[in-house]
Amino acid sequence: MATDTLGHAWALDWMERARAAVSAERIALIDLDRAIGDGDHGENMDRGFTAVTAKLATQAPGSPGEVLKTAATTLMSTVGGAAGPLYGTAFLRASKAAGDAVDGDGVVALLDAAVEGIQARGKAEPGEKTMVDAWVPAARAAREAAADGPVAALRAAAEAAATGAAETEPMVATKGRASYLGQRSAGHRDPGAQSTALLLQAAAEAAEAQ
Amino acid sequence: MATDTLGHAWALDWMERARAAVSAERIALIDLDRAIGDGDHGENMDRGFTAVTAKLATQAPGSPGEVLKTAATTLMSTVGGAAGPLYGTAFLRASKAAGDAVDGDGVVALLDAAVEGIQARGKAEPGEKTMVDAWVPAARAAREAAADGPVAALRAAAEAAATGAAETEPMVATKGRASYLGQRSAGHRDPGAQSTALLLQAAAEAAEAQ
Amino acid sequence: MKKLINDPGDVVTESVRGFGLAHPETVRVNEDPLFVCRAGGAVAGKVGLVSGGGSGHEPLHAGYVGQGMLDAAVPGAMFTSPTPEPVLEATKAADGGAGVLHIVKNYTGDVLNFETAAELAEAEDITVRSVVVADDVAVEDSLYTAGRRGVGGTVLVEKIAGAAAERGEDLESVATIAEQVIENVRSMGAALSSCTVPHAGQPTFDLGENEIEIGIGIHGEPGRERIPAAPADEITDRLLNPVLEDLSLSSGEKVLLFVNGMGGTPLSELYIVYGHAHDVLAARGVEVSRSLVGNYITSLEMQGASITVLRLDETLTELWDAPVGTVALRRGL
Amino acid sequence: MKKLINDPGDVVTESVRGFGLAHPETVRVNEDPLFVCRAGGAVAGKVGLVSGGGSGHEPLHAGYVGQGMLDAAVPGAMFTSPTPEPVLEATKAADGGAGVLHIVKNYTGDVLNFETAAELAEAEDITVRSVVVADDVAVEDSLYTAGRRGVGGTVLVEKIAGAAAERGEDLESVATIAEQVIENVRSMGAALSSCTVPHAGQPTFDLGENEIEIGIGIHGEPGRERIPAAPADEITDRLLNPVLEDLSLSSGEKVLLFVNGMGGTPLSELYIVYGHAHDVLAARGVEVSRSLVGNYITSLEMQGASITVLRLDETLTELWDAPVGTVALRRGL
Ligand SMILES: Nc1ncnc2c1ncn2[C@@H]1O[C@H](COP(=O)(O)OP(=O)(O)O)[C@@H](O)[C@H]1O
Ligand SMILES: Nc1ncnc2c1ncn2[C@@H]1O[C@H](COP(=O)(O)OP(=O)(O)O)[C@@H](O)[C@H]1O
Ligand SMILES: [Mg+2]
Ligand SMILES: [Mg+2]
Ligand SMILES: [Mg+2]
Ligand SMILES: [Mg+2]
Repeated sequence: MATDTLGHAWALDWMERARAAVSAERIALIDLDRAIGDGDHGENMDRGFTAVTAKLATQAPGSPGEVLKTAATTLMSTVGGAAGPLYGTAFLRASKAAGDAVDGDGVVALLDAAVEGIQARGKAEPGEKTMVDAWVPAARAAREAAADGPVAALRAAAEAAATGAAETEPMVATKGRASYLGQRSAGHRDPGAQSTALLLQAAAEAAEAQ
Repeated sequence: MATDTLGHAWALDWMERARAAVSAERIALIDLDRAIGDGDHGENMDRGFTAVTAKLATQAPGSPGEVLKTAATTLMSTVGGAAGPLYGTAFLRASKAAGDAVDGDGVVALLDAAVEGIQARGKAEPGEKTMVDAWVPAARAAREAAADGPVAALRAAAEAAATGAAETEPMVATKGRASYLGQRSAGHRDPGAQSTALLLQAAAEAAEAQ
Repeated sequence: MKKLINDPGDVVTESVRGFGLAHPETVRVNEDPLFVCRAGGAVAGKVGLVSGGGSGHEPLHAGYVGQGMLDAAVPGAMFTSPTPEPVLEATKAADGGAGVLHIVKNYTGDVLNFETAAELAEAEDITVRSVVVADDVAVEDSLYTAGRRGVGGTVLVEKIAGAAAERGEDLESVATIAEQVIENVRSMGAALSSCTVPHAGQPTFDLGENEIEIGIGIHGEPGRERIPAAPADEITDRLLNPVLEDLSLSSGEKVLLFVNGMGGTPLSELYIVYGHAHDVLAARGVEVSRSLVGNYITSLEMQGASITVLRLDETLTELWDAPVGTVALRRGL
Repeated sequence: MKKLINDPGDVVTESVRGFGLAHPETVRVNEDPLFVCRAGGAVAGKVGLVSGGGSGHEPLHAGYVGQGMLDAAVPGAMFTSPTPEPVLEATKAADGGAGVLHIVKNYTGDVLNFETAAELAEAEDITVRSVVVADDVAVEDSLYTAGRRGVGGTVLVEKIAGAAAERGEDLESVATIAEQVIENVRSMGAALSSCTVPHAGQPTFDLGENEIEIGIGIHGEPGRERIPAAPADEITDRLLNPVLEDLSLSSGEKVLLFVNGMGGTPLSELYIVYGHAHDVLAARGVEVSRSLVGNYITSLEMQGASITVLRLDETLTELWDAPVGTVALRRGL
């Protein structure tokens, strides 16, 4: 049977895997952003998650909530651009939802809170070719898998995020920098949706490794 | 037998052929100057000789001296750069030497005067990789052929100038812009020597056509 | 990529440091968090002006810190808006007790980060007003975009609002002046070549040997359309016409005409554009009564230019003419 | 070649015309022959200052016409020194009865054409003195070259001699000041990419993806050596060291440090160079007491920078600080 709840070890491992993933995909994210934005998304995310794990290394957080709160404030103060406040808010809201331990429903609560935070700040709806297009299906998929526990929920979320990111390719952007391109934004994957897929894949892998 | 003396018709035809030659070789001269200078020699010469023939079209010069004087002042006031004052002075002195008609010795006098003018202004000696390396052998060759008349003298001068221009290739420049290159100027033909060869070729062709 | 840089990660800090060393009589650089303020600090009783955004648009914004213009500027990472913290600290450094105006260019990142900083500043009892510059007519201002980008008009907002603050107007009135400029300024740009972000290492976009991008943003965001290379007069028309349409200028009105270089275009070319734009305006009966030509808001080494037109009235003209003593714009001081 | 130009043959005239339209309060453009003079014309009783040379180095020289600097500038064809006639006419337009100083950059063409113009002016009873700027240490000053080129130092000569003339010194003393600057200023530049002369249509030289030309001239004349791409600090050392050696500065001396962009390099990179150059000078005990950073003498769209160092004494410092009111350099006016 899968793990029943995920604690701070999971959250720490998530952040470490997120850092590694973003760092490995730095150039790929830059290239996606060069195509429909300004070419900095990989650099921004890499800088942010490097800072997150460095910060966490100086602390001894006792709960997933604490880990995610540190991640939130660090991202907020190091990423900049559009992604900084959006991911910062997502993780801040998620940290409150996460609390001390995360079960299947906890994963749903965490992802729902993240989506709410992103939409509260960025005002984007699904279909506008932003990170929302990865987060929204992820939260929905998690809800459907929640009964199978947090690991299954995160795995489902990760897969839905990956699909969601891929599905941004044909979309025409109407939010963020890519919206300046109008029709010409179609045919390129949204960098923020792609980084979301990486982050949720890291969360699932960390859960599976618990 | 060859023509004994050359008059204003020759001089006018010379200028027209010079214009055509410089215009046809504009890019080639620019390319030579790009290699060891600043890439403007073809443009400068083209501008200058276009102005010379335009100016002559408004006048009715009665002697080679008058034609060359108009050429001199027009070159002086339209070419600019190093070539402008040098060719301007060359033609000004040549115009005085040319007078009303040019025989074999007249060709020698004309070329000698041009060489003196160029050296008075530019202080270059043969071997410094400048137009002097085309003019000096041209004047020498004309002297040797002078007894055969002006056409032969100009033909000899043209051929010597062409050889002289080719011989600038291995030289290391010590005057003009190419001197900044030092040793790296070797291996490229001097643009001013090349334009001199074109001008004297035009002079010979015009003489042959009389 | 060939650049006069050391480590791509150090470009912004090393550059801002050099800027501080070169101009100690005008600015002071705060290294952590990174912001630039006036050498003398905040002016007591004066409304403070703060702007900022991603780096790579130099001399914007740090070049406009000084008497008659900004009190502080916040350079973010390359093409990346700064985070709230340095904006907050710059806001504190700019506050002379009369409140602070944030001049924000309309990009999602800038808006979000400045918004947070303003909240944080309010929490520390500093009154903050924000204006958002959105002058780029290349972007349709509609439901289908993040709204018009802030480009060349930003420089004019900073100068004119700066002059209003300097002559002692209060926060409300400085903000009103800034809004008036924003309402009356429009811009559009074209790129002949891409810029290369140092950490990306390759050009942001690829333009063919004979292609021009019309409606380019200042971050190398692609523009409205890609056209074959054309004479300067035609490119100028393509930039100026949408600007004039949007401003709906009438004959007899006065404008400031600002031709801006994107960083890699020779000044001589900007003056060719200026000359034709001037002729087009004159033909419409519009009087160009003030001008600005040069590299004032750039996109690294991008080749290209933008045209900005500001409708002038007496107040704006007077404020434009007021003395200014910054590194990049100086007159009467 | 992509440029914001119309016909390549019209670049200079169209550009200078635009310049005149943009800055009527500072300059007046004479179209035939082409020169630029102060809007108000010659100043009675003041020594007139005239400079000029090939175009393509903007804002040099026309950008330096105005109070406290030049009285007239003569733009030649692209990279081609002007002919004597416009120099003569500019000299007449600059003559306020106290004689005229010609500031000539040391290139065969400039020297010859200005020489002739000076003779012609003397024939019209205008006293002319000429100084020749030759500050480029990349060129060995020897029998084997046309002598050192005039580069960045020219801007400083024009500013400082201009201030001397403005405060009423006579021709002899203005020329002496100019000579003092010339003796104490040295420069060297590097190119990361070539420029493209409009009428040539292709780059003046080819640099490999990873090559830098050290000791480049401002017309794209090749330099001292070609080296592999290197960090900014190393390039700065390679430019600065020969300059310092040639000037043989001692600890305790004061200098003006001028980092100039060749036209296509972002300002942010110039400040990186400035920062390191400043550190190197400080480490040698040399005090950088004045600075200038920006695109002041360019080579069309060339990427690269030059470093100029001027040894300062009290007189030169005072003259440097004096008010100046030109399009490209303005302070206190
Ligand atoms: N309004 C928004 N709502 C949600 N996500 C957004 C919004 N605007 C931008 N994004 C996301 O941010 C990503 C870009 O981030 P980044 O490149 O780091 O910032 P910037 O656009 O400021 O350069 C986009 O790919 C998109 O997913
Ligand atoms: N001192 C000199 N004496 C003779 N010829 C010279 C001298 N300096 C330059 N030249 C000639 O001038 C040519 C360059 O002319 P041009 O390119 O028109 O002028 P610039 O060098 O000013 O760009 C050189 O190729 C050389 O033949
Ligand atoms: Mg981006
Ligand atoms: Mg040349
Ligand atoms: Mg960005
Ligand atoms: Mg030349």
